[in-house]
Amino acid sequence: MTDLSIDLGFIKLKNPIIASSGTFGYGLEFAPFIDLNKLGGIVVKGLYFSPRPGNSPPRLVEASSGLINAVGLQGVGVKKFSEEILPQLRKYSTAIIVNVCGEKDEEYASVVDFLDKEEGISAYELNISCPNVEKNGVCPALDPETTFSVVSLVKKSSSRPVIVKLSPNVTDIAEIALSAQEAGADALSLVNTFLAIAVDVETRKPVLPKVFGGLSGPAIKPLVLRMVYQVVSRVKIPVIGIGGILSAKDALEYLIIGARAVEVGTANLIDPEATVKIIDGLTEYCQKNGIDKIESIIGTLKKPQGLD
Amino acid sequence: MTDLSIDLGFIKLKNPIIASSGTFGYGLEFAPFIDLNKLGGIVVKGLYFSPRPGNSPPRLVEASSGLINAVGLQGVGVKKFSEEILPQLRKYSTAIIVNVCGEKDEEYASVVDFLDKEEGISAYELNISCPNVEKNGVCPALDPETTFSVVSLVKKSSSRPVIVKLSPNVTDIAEIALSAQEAGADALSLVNTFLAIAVDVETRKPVLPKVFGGLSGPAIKPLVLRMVYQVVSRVKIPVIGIGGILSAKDALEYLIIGARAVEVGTANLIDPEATVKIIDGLTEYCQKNGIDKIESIIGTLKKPQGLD
Amino acid sequence: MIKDSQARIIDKKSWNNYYLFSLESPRIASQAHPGQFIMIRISHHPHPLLRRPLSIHSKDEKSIDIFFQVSGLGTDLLSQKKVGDILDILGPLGKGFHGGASLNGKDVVAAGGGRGIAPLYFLAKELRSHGALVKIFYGGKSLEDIPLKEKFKRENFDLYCSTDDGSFGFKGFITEYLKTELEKFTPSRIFSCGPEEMMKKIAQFAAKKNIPAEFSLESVMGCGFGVCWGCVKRIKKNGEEGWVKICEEGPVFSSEEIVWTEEEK
Amino acid sequence: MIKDSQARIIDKKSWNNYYLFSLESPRIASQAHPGQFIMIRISHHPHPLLRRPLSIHSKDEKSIDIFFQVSGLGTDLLSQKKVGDILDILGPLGKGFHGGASLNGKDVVAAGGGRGIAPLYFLAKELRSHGALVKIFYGGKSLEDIPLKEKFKRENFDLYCSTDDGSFGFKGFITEYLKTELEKFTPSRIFSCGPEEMMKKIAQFAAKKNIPAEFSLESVMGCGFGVCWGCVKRIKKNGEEGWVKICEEGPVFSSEEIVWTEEEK
Ligand SMILES: Cc1cc2nc3c(=O)[nH]c(=O)nc-3n(C[C@H](O)[C@H](O)[C@H](O)COP(=O)(O)OP(=O)(O)OC[C@H]3O[C@@H](n4cnc5c(N)ncnc54)[C@H](O)[C@@H]3O)c2cc1C
Ligand SMILES: Cc1cc2nc3c(=O)[nH]c(=O)nc-3n(C[C@H](O)[C@H](O)[C@H](O)COP(=O)(O)OP(=O)(O)OC[C@H]3O[C@@H](n4cnc5c(N)ncnc54)[C@H](O)[C@@H]3O)c2cc1C
Ligand SMILES: Cc1cc2nc3c(=O)[nH]c(=O)nc-3n(C[C@H](O)[C@H](O)[C@H](O)COP(=O)(O)O)c2cc1C
Ligand SMILES: Cc1cc2nc3c(=O)[nH]c(=O)nc-3n(C[C@H](O)[C@H](O)[C@H](O)COP(=O)(O)O)c2cc1C
Ligand code: FES
Ligand code: FES
Repeated sequence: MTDLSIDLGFIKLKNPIIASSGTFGYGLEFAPFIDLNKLGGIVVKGLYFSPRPGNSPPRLVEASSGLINAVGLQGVGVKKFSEEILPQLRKYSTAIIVNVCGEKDEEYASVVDFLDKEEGISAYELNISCPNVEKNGVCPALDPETTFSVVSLVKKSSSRPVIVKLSPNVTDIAEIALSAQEAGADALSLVNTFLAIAVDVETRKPVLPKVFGGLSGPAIKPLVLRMVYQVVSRVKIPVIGIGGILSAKDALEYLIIGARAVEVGTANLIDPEATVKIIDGLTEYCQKNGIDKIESIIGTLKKPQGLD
Repeated sequence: MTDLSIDLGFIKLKNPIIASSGTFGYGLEFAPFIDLNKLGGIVVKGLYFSPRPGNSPPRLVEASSGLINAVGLQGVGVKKFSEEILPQLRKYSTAIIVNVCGEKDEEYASVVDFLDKEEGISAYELNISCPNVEKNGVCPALDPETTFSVVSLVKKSSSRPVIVKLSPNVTDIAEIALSAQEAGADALSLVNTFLAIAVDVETRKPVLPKVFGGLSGPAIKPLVLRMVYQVVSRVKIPVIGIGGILSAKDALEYLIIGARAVEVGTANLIDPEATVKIIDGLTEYCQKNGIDKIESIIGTLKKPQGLD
Repeated sequence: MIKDSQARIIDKKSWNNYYLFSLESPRIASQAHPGQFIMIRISHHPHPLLRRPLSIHSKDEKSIDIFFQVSGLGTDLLSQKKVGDILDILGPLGKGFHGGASLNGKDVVAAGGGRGIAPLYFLAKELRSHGALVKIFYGGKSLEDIPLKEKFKRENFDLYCSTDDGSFGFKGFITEYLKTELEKFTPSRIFSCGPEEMMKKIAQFAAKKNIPAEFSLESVMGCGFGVCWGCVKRIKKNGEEGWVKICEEGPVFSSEEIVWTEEEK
Repeated sequence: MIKDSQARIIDKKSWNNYYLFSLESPRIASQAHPGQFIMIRISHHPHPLLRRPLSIHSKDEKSIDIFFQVSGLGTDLLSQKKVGDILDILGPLGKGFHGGASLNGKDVVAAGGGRGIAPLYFLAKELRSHGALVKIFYGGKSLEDIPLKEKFKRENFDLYCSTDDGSFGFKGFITEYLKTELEKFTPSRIFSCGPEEMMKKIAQFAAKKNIPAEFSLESVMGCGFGVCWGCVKRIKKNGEEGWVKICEEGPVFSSEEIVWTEEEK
C-alpha cells in the first residue's frame, strides 16, 4: 500500500492533490463525477464578502495549450456560501479550503472574520494575486509591502491556517514569498494566472472586453516549476504548486522540485475526473518505483553539482 | 499593391517581419530556403566579444506549445563574425541587426566598438535579457538601474541605433522600458525567453543540466502581447514584438496592439520558410481588408471605453 | 449528466464543411431532451485544450447524432475522426427547449441558420410526437449551407428554405422569409438557433406579434457543467438581471429572459 | 538540403510499436547518402512544436523509407498517418557514414539496437554495392523488437540477432554477441547506431582491437539544419574538443572524434 498522505504542518492531507479555486466550482458540482472523499483537498471558488456580478462576456479565450479567463470572480458571497453550500460540503472527508478575496485589505479580513464562525473549513487561501482586470492586473501580490500588509491583517483575525496565493507576474517571487512568510503565512500557493491578452485581428478588438485576462493551463507549467524552485529554497513554510497540471507526471515534477502539494486547475474543466486520475497515477508511479511514502520524493530533485 | 514598409525612425524596413536572434543562425543558413532580400530584417545570433563554448547538452526540451532552450550563446565572437560572416551577409538588401551580448557592461561596449568599424550593420540589438543559466536567470534587464547603466554606456560608444531587448521576467516591464528610453535606446524589442524549468520524473533530474532554460514559442504569446500593450502606451520609441509568432495572424495581433515590427523566432526552426510565409500572409490580410499601407493598422486596437 | 469516455463513432456523413456523426451512447440517448448538448474532448494533448460544445441533433435507442460545421481547429480535428474511433463526451448537458404536450395541434416554427439547425431536428421530431404542426425555416449562405434539407423533407416536415445568394429557395435571410410567411399564419411558438443577429431579429418581430419564442444561445464554454462561470449571458429572471451560466440554465432561454446586448459578437 | 512540403506516404507497414513508411520524394531519393536523416513536421498546430528527426532507412528511385519506433507523442502521431497523407519534410540532412569504395572485398560490421537499425539497412545495401562483405548485428529487448530481421534475410545479408530475453537468437546484449564473434574475425570497419550505452561499449572494444568505427549519434534537435545550436555533442576535431552540431557535422562520427561523456543520458 502506497502512503500518499502529506503533512503540511497545520494540516494532514490524504494526498497531495487539491482542486484549485475557480476551476472546481463550490466542489459539489463534481460529486456526480468523482468521489470527493478521495481528494487531498478542495479550494472553493473565490469568495468576496458580498455577491459579485463578474465581468461581461466573452470571459474565456483559448490560447496555445492554455486558457485565458476574465471571469471576474462572479460569486455568491460569504453569507450564501455559509448557509447553502458549506453545510453540504462539510459532509465530505477532505480538506475544505476557502479562497478569500477582497477589494481592500479590510474585505479579506471581514471574509475571514465571518467564516471563522463556521465549522468545517480547514484553511483559508488568500487570493492576493487575481489579476484584477479593472486595474490592469494590479494586485497585492505584486509587491512585498502590500503582501505583508494584507497577510498580517488577515492573520490577526483568523483562527485558521492561512495559505497565501502568489502572483507569477513579478520579477522576484521569492521576495514576495519571504514577505508573506514574515507576515505569518502558514503556507504559500504558487501561482495564480499570468496576465495575458488576445486580439481579434478581424475586428481589431481585444477578445476580452476589458482587454486583460489570466492565462492558465499547460502553457504556464515550465514557468511555474521555475518559480516553485526559486521559492522552496528560500522559505521554511510549505509550498503548494499550481499551474498546468494535467497528469500525474506533471504533479510529480512539482513534488520532486519541492512543492509539498499541488493544486489542479484548468484540468478539471477538461476532464472532471482529472484529480482522481492524477491521484491514481501517483500511486502507480510510487508502486513502479518502489516508493512507500510519497513524502519521500518531495524536494528530491538531483541538482547538478559544478558541471562545466 | 500593398505597402508593407515600416518606418522605425532610425531605419526603414521593407516590412515588419524580422528574423529573431538565435533562431536564424547567422542568416546565411536560410539562403537555401528563402530569398533573404524579402525580409524586413535579420537579427544574427548573439555575439560576445570572444568565441563562446556554450552549455553542455541537452540544450533543448519541448514543452506544451513551447521550447525551452539553454544553448548558452555558443558563438564565434566578433572577429570571426566580421571577417567571415558579415561580408557575405552584407550582400543582401535587408536590415542586418547584430544581437550584442556581454558578461559585463564593458563587454557590450567593446562588441559595439569593434563592430562600429564594419560596414553593413543597420543597428545593434542589446541582449540584456538572456536568462543566464549560470546566474539563475539574472540579467541586466531585470532592473531599471542596471538597464540604464548598460544602455547608456553602449549608447556612448555606438555610432549606430541601439535596440534594447527586454526580459519578460519582471513585475513592471514598462518601468524597465522607460529606463532604457531614458538611457538613449532608439527602440525596444520585447521579449527574450521566459525563465523555465522541466523535470525528468524518471531520473528526478532537471532535464537541462544547469536546471534553467528559456521558454519560447506559442505558449508565451498571450503574455508578450500583454507586455507590448503595457509598454507602447508609456514610451515614445518604437517597440518590436517578439514571442510565439507562427503565422501572419500572430504578427497582426502585435501590430494592432502597437508594435511597429515583430521578430519571428522559434517558428524559423520548425519551418525555415516561416518569415516569408508570414510576409505573404500580411499582404493577403491587407488586400482582403482594403488596407493600402500596413503602417495604418499599427496601434489601432479598439480599446473598450467605460463598459459596465 | 455524466461522462462517456468510450462513445464510439458508428456512422459518419459529410457535406462540404458539414458533418454528421452518430455516437454510441445508450445512456445519453435515453436521457436526452431537445436543446441539450454534449461536450466533446477533441484531443488528449495540451492543444486544443478545451472540450467543444455540440448540440444533440437527434437520437436513436442507443445512439445520438451530432451535426456540426467546421469552424476552427477543434471542429476541424473532430471532422477527421473516423467510424470506429472513440470519443470522450459529457452529457446530456443543459436544460433544452420547453413546451411539448401543450403544443398539441398547434402550429409551431423552428427556425435555424447554418449550423444552428443542429438541435432543431431533434426538437421538431419531439414536437411532432406531441402533436404539434412543425414548420421548419432553414437558412444558409448558399445551397451548400443547407445540407439537411433532404433529411427534413424525407421526414415530411413543412420546410421553408432560404439562401443569401438565392442558390436555393427564398433569396435572402431566413428572418426575412419568416417575416413574410408570418403574415399568412401565426404560430403558437417560435424556436430558434443560429447566429445571434438572426435570433435577435426573430425575437423582435416575435415580440411585436406576441408570439412566445425560445432561443438556443452560444458562448465559449470552458466546462459545460457549471463550474467555470465562463459561458454567461445577460439573463432576466424573476425581474432580476444578471450574468447567467448558459451551460446550466440554458442554452435555451425565452424572449423575455434574454437581454440582447450590443457587446455580444 | 531543402524542403519537400508535399511528400506523400505511399506505403505503410507496422509491427507492434515499429513503423515503416515510404515517402514519395524524388529529390531526396536522388541525393541521399546512408546515415543522413530528414526532419518531419508532425503537426501544424502549436503542439507538438518541433519537427522530429528520422534516419533515411532506404531509398528507391522516387521514394525514401523511414523506419521508426513510437517513443513519445511525436512518433505516436506520426504512426497514425495513413497512406495518401502528405508530410512536410526537410532533407537530406547531415553528413552520413563514410567509407564505401575503399571497403571493397573487406569484412564490415553494421551493429544496430532497436530503432537504431534504421539507417543501417540503407548503409548495408550501399556498402555491398561497393563490394564490402557486410555482417549485420541486430539486437533488441525481445523478438518483437527486431522486426526487420526477415527483411535483412531476404536481402541475403549475414545476420546476427540477439534479444535481451533470449526470445530469438543470441541471448543477451548485441554488444556481447558482437564481442564473442569478433574473436572469430576482424572486420575492417564497424558502423553502429543505437542506444548510447551500446555504442560506447562497441567503441571501447573496437578501440582495443584497433578497428575503425563510426557511430550515428542522437540528440534532441530543434531545427536539423544548423541554426539553433541545440543538438551539440562533445567532439574532438584536429586535436580540439568542443560542442559540435551533430545535425550539420554528423550525426555520424568516428571513434576518435567522439568524446563519450558521463552526463549524456
Ligand atoms: C450549447 C452549444 C451548442 C452548440 N452546438 C453546435 C452544433 O450542434 N453544431 C455546430 O456546428 N456548432 C455548435 N456550437 C458551436 C461550436 O461549439 C463551435 O463552433 C466550436 O466550439 C468551435 O470550435 P473550433 O475549435 O472549431 O473553433 P475555434 O478555433 O475555437 O473558434 C472558431 C470561432 O468560433 C468561436 N468559438 C469558439 N468556441 C466557441 C463556442 N463554444 N461557442 C461559440 N463560438 C465559439 C471562436 O471565438 C472563433 O470565432 C454550439 C455551441 C454551443 C455553446
Ligand atoms: C539524427 C537522428 C536520426 C534518428 N533516426 C531515427 C529513426 O530512424 N528511427 C527512430 O525510431 N528514431 C530515430 N531517431 C530518434 C527520434 O528522433 C526520436 O525517437 C523522436 O524524435 C522522439 O519524438 P517523440 O515526440 O516521439 O518523443 P518525445 O515525447 O519527444 O520524447 C520521448 C523521449 O525521447 C527523447 N527524445 C525526444 N526527441 C529526441 C530526439 N530528437 N533524439 C533523441 N531523443 C529524443 C525525449 O527526451 C524523451 O525521453 C533519430 C534521432 C536523431 C537525432
Ligand atoms: C476559470 C478560472 C477561474 C479561476 N478563479 C480563481 C479564483 O476564484 N481564485 C483564485 O485564487 N484563482 C482562480 N483561478 C486560478 C486557478 O486557481 C489556478 O491558480 C490557475 O488556473 C493555474 O492553474 P492551472 O494551470 O492548473 O489552471 C481561476 C482559473 C480559471 C481558469
Ligand atoms: C534556440 C534559441 C536561441 C536563442 N538565442 C538568442 C540569442 O542569441 N540572443 C537573443 O537575444 N535571443 C535569443 N533567443 C530568443 C529569441 O530571439 C526570441 O526572443 C524568443 O525565442 C521569443 O520568440 P519566439 O517565441 O518567436 O521564439 C533564442 C531563442 C531560441 C529558441
Ligand atoms: S461553461 Fe463552464 S460554467 Fe458554463
Ligand atoms: S538541430 Fe538545430 S543546430 Fe542542430
